[in-house]
Amino acid sequence: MKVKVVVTLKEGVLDPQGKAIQQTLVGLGFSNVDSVRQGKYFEIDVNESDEKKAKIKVEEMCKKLLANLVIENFNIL
Amino acid sequence: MKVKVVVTLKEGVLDPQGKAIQQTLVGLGFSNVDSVRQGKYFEIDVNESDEKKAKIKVEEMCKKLLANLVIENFNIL
Amino acid sequence: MKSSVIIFPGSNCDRDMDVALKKFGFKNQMIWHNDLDFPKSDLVVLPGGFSYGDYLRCGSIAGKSKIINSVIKYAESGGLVLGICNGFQILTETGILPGILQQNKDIEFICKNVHVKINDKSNKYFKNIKKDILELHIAHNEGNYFCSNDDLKSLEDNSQIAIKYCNSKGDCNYNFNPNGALKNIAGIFNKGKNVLGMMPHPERMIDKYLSGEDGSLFFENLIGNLK
Amino acid sequence: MEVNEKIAIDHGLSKDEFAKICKLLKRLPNITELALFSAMWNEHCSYKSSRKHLKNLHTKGKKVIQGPGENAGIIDIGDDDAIVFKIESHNHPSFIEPYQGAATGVGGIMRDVFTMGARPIANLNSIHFGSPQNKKTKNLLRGVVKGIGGYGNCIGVPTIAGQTCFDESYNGNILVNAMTLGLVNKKKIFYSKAAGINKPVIYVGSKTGRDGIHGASMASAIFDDKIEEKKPTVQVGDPFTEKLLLEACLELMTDNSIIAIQDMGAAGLTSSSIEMASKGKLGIEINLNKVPCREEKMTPYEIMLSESQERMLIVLENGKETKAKKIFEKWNLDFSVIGKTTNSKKIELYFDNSKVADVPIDLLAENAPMYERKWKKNKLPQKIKFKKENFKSLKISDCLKKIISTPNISNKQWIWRQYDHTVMGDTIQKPGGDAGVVRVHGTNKAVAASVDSSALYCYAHPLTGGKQVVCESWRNLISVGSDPIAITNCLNFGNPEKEKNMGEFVECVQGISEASKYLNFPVVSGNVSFYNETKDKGIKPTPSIGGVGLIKNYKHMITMDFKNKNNIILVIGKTEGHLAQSVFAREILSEKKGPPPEINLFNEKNNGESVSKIISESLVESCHDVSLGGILIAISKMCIMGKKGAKLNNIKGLTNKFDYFFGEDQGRYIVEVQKENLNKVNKILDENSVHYEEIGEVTEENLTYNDELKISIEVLNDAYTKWLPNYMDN
Ligand SMILES: Nc1ncnc2c1ncn2[C@@H]1O[C@H](COP(=O)(O)OP(=O)(O)O)[C@@H](O)[C@H]1O
Ligand SMILES: [Mg+2]
Repeated sequence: MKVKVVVTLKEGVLDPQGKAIQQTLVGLGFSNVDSVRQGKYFEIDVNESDEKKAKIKVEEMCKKLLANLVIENFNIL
Repeated sequence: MKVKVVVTLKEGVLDPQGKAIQQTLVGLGFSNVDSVRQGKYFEIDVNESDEKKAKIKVEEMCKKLLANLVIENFNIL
Repeated sequence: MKSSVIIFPGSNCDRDMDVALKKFGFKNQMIWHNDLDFPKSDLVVLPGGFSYGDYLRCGSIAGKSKIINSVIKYAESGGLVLGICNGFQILTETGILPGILQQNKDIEFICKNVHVKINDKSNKYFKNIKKDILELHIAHNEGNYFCSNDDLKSLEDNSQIAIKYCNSKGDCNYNFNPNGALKNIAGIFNKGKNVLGMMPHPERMIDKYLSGEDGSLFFENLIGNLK
Repeated sequence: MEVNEKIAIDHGLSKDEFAKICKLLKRLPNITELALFSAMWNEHCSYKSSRKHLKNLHTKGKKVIQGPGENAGIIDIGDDDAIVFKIESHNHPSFIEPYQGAATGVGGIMRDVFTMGARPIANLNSIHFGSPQNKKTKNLLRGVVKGIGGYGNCIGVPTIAGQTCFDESYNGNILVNAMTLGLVNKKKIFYSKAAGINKPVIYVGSKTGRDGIHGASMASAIFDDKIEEKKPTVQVGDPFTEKLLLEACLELMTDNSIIAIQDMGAAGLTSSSIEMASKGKLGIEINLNKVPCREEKMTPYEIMLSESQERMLIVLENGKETKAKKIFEKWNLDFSVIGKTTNSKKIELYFDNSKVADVPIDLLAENAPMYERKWKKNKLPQKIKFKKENFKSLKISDCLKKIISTPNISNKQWIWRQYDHTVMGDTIQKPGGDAGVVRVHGTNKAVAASVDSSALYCYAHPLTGGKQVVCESWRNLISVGSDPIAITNCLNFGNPEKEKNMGEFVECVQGISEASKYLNFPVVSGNVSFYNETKDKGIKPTPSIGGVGLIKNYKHMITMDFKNKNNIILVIGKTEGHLAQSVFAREILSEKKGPPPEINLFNEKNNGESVSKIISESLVESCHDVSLGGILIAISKMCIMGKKGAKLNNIKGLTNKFDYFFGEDQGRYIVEVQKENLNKVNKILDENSVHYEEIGEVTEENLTYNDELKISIEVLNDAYTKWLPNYMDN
């Protein structure tokens, strides 16, 4: 089954990309964009039919590889 | 209000990063990971209280900047 | 011959390009991205670097800068536009050139010499050039060219593929592909062949003490064709 | 919040230090003031354990324009040109978050250099990892290399050389040392010393966020099991903004608007403002509401301790604000006048219309503690006798293949190919040689730079090790045809509160000092990183030495690849066959004991100067110093690089060929000379009483020695190049 995860920067951690995108959007005329934060999105195909088990595996993957908990949070959708 | 968007590679477009992550996960012992696709995730703070209007704006942003429609799809959550 | 090099925030091969163009006889000027226009030029160059940090997608934000509309108009009127590395990425993001440059297949930045085979000489860039295979230098993280099947077909049908990665003998097979680019594509033209985008940096190979001299050949030939 | 002793201790201050603060202030500090003390009295800013010993370094020389004490050191390279350079550690953050830790390390050292008015022209790095078998090593290496490349490549400064080492003592404490060289006009150097009263103090660059609060104290804290809790102190680097900051600063530096400038590095606004005022013997007043903040409701405490990257503090000439503002706005950077210089000799901070800190500057700076830590002398280990029968079953070719493919000797192209080493169009010697070389743009001059460390030698005997690293740096610079000028040093050590570690530090510094004095190779800048220790296990003492030399005419640069067959190969310097602490002893004989090879400074200098002499007379085709692995490894590398073979002679009076080929005696070079030049070369070497041997000649293919060794260059090349990519792939 497919598990979807979003990894985002923790609050307060600088997001240089988000900042540049926000400024560009304003420059393009989207003047009411107050802020943009960029994160990563993963679709992981796990050979496991039990949803709960699959998600537990993915949680482990996030902790071990996909997210660096120093600066990032993850959220399994 | 905050609008969330996911930008993913179209099917058939090679995802070198996803592939590398998949291989690393298998190397870490997650042997049942069949495939990983990586995408981008955005949280956009739009100064607009009407949800529908905000989403229309964000759709425009995706088309103009956030996604490259040659290889990417976007999905407003 | 007059040339203009456009500087975006984060460009970092602008000086190198300026040095190279002047060395081979161009009267070059540097143009700031926020200007609306550039002076009359025989060649416009989008240099390498990390415009806007390559944030979002490389070249995407620079592709929205003020000067770009003038570049598009100039290209449409047949003016010569050369995009090197990040410049190539910008050209694809603006749609002047088809396709996109994705991350290298090994997801690593690569800095090294490669060989490329010139695929088409019916254009101002490569006409009369004495060699078929050039040794050039690459330095990029996103040089993995990709486009739709339709775009590829049209590139091939119109002979718009400019250069392909190969070995020193000219074999263009996948073993000599440093970044995973479709069909070993290292550079392409627009339909009119006045716009060239390519990943290698000829401006880094302009004397024998550097990585090589085939960059000199490229610029000498180019200015010769413009005279 | 009322400050008490416990809070002070949580800020990394000792009981005694807190008592001293209260006594000096004649009152309790408030929390913001405590923050200032904790930052300024921290090891990282105050050098409280090292200051006493660093004073013994040799720092003077004819070509030294600026020695230690400024953002970076400066040397004169003739005409109006000067080179600004420094090395700095970012060890702890890189262990926690390898990509960002390494990236911000590179960003930090580049700011140190361009803050002095120099355009960065080259980066180098010295990186040390745990054993390759350690589970963490691979990911740390991958992340660090990506981080170094990610930052340097984006800015557009070539990374031209470096050094990579693996040793189990770094399992829990990797080392990431980054070095930058910049080019400046001698007449347009900018310093951090404020001058004049009522001058505007301006803040430029990125906004201030909550990142890295307590970073400076973390840099000096020992890791323990609670490492997780210390995590949020890692910052994210923004190389794009740094590139803008670089260009904007250089643009503002074209006239004399700037009185003083200082980057906000460790301890951010606190150390930059206090150091500028302290150097100028002035006071400074800051309105913290004027500091551009990224996050809401930041407190004075947070603003003062934030280590957000890509920020600078500038004291401007009156009336230049508008001009400066225009430049920074053009580059899309924040600009804010946040205060002014005063004659109070105090730092006075205001927030929401009230005074939140009021501390005499000298209490924070000059009065910072200085400790005479106890230290233990290190005895020279006993000599060991290698038994003849140990060698009986060994074959030279097997030993050669094994040694050349060990992690510490094998080729590091996998690393440096990820660094842009050719941007700026002046790199004439890429990574892979003895030193990286870049031309001084638009001139005939070139600058060579190398970075070296020898933790095994330093661990076996710190005094010898300290000397050895300096000598190795000197040799690397000579080998590429440059005149060595000066060094920078990054002193990575364990816990200074332990006598053993402190002893290692003291004696390494002494060794560095002796060698640099003897070789007239002064130290102009540097950095100390203590507390490289996890759960009581410290790293081996690891001073990294970054050396810089000048080539007057870049066309005379030398590389190490063999050039032409029939040329003669000379070994310069005497070979005694010292095997203890060598790679051969460790890898082939599993012997880790014994003293490191001795350093004879007289020979070192004489040999080096003689090699320089024959190079300057254009008598040398290629040159390489003999370092790890000994003569045979050095010659093999020259074969591999030049795609040539070599035929080695029977060595006269040779007792044991393993000693000869794999011994790591110091002060030696391999040079390739054309036959017709041999007499001239011999004459110069004889005149200088240099010991040398003709060991063989360059051939078209195969490396051979009598009938005992015949190995093709392809096989050698495979052995040399495959280890790292294979390791990273699996
Ligand atoms: N981390 C690194 N970054 C850049 N270059 C490196 C790095 N590690 C090693 N190198 C390059 O690899 C080459 C070999 O390094 P080293 O074994 O220390 O050289 P030697 O012992 O011959 O002085 C050098 O040219 C060095 O610049
Ligand atoms: Mg060397």
